[in-house]
Amino acid sequence: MEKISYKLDVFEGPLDLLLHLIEKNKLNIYDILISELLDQYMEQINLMQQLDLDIAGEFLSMASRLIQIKSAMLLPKYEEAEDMRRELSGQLIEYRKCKRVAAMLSQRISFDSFCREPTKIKADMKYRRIHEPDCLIPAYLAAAGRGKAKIPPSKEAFEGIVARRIVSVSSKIYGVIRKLRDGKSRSYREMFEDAQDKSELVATFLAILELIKGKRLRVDGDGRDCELKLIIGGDNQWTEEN
Amino acid sequence: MDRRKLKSTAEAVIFACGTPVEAARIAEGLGVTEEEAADICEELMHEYNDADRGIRIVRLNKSYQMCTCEEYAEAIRTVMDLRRNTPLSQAAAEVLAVIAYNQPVTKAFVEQVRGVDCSGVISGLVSRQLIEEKGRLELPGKPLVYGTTEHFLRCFNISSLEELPPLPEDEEENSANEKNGESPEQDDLL
Amino acid sequence: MDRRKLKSTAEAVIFACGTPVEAARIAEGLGVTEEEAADICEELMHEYNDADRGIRIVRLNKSYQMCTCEEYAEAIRTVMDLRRNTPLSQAAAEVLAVIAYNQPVTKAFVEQVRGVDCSGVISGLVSRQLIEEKGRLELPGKPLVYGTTEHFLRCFNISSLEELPPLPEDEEENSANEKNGESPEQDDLL
Repeated sequence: MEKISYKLDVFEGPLDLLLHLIEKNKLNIYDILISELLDQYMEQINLMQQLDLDIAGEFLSMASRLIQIKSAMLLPKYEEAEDMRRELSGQLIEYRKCKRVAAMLSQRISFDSFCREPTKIKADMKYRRIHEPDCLIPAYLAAAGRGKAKIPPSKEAFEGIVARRIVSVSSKIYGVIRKLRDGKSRSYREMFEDAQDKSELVATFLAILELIKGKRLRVDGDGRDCELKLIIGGDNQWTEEN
Repeated sequence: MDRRKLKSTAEAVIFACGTPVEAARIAEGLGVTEEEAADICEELMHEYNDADRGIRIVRLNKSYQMCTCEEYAEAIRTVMDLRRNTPLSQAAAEVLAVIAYNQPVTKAFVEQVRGVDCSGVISGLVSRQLIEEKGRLELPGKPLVYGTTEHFLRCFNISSLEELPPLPEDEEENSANEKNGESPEQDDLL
Repeated sequence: MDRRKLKSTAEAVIFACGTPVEAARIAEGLGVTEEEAADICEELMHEYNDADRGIRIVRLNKSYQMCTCEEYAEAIRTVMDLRRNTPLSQAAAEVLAVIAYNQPVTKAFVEQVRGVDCSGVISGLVSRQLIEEKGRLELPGKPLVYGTTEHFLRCFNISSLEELPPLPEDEEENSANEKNGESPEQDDLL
């Protein structure tokens, strides 16, 4: 048993194992008998399993590939299986070549020649080039230009973005309803009178549209001079929510 | 500067650099053209290698490097208290073979040939300075490609990749390939 | 081992070690007594030093080391350290220009103008002898101030700072600075 486990350890991967089986069984690498190879292969895999060896995923995926080829060969449309078989054969030939080259490299490569660390010589960093003084100007302007872009913007620059109030549409819906609660008509413009900024104006306008859409609000007249009136008897969803 | 002086300067430069140094850079130090520098280095190299010395000069691509002759490795290891370099593992030799003959190649290519994951072996070869990253492919995911180093050339005792021995010719294989009409794609792989 | 072989081994060992190596340790590698090793090293040393070569062997106490001859130091610097010959990078040119026109200035000022960290570039310019420290400001933290060197004048073909070409009067820029309220802070930095 010991001997076998040692042998299994030595395989570099499924291709290596297949090559070993092909050589051991004197199979023709150019015309592989898939079912025979599959049997042999599975035998080895089972052995590995019995020995509780950690079988790499690659070995299992090769097993399923062999099975796939074998079953494809049973189909009436045989060409596909033939292609798969040829592909495997090509890969094995390629890998065999790789092993031969590897053996040659191992034999020829030598780590017996030593070199040395670079000598530590104090660097002479003195600048040796001569320039026209004028070339300093574009460099200066480039530096200044870059700085302008990258210096953090002033606090004021952020205010437009960060300090803006966010006014929710729903809060304005509530506001509009409150103004019209008594059931009387009020002018459209009146709804916007206490708005402090653009954002509040927009929210108010959207709130009016929402109320019209929800059939809670009636618009009489046209243009800016129209009047708004709450439709009594509608459900109270807006007021409750807010 | 006379020839003798130039040669001594080149000798000093090659010695001091330690790592392989290009003829073009030596030329700058010598104040001569690259061709002249290469010529001087070649002469120096032959002088070194003809004498039965402990040090030799090797040419690696267009670079020159000074290193010890292999026969003194034992003495050097004893003095420097170095352990024997572990020889290449089977896996490392295979990966190196694929990379040497197909460079520049991606990890995926190497794994395709060997049928197994090669990440660990590749990083081992990189740290042994036998292979190095040679840029990225203009493909989705921009995969890294690997090639052999000048250190590899030196360990292999060749001056350039052209001197790699031809791939083992496989008679059997050729005839079979012709039959199968496979040979073009296959030969591209190795 | 014959004498020639022993000498070559000693040569390889001394070369590979790089640092000074004791005769006693060389003896271990050669498999000879310390006296014999020292004798071999002495002979090798004289062979090296008599010939007009780029490398020599020196003895330090009982150790031997291989090193280059002084006279080739310039050539070696040129080859090993090409940086000094490379032109200024854009970043270096910008920092140099800012310092030249505003000296003496602090690093903080340069960084304010360029909007990026300049530590590396400034120390590069110092080692290239284009700028130097010109004292410290009487401010919290006592920041260093930098100015250009005499070597800077030579590199830019002028004999004094007065000959620096005037910067184009840039109305736009000045007004822009005022608008952004930047100039006061900048002046404070100086």
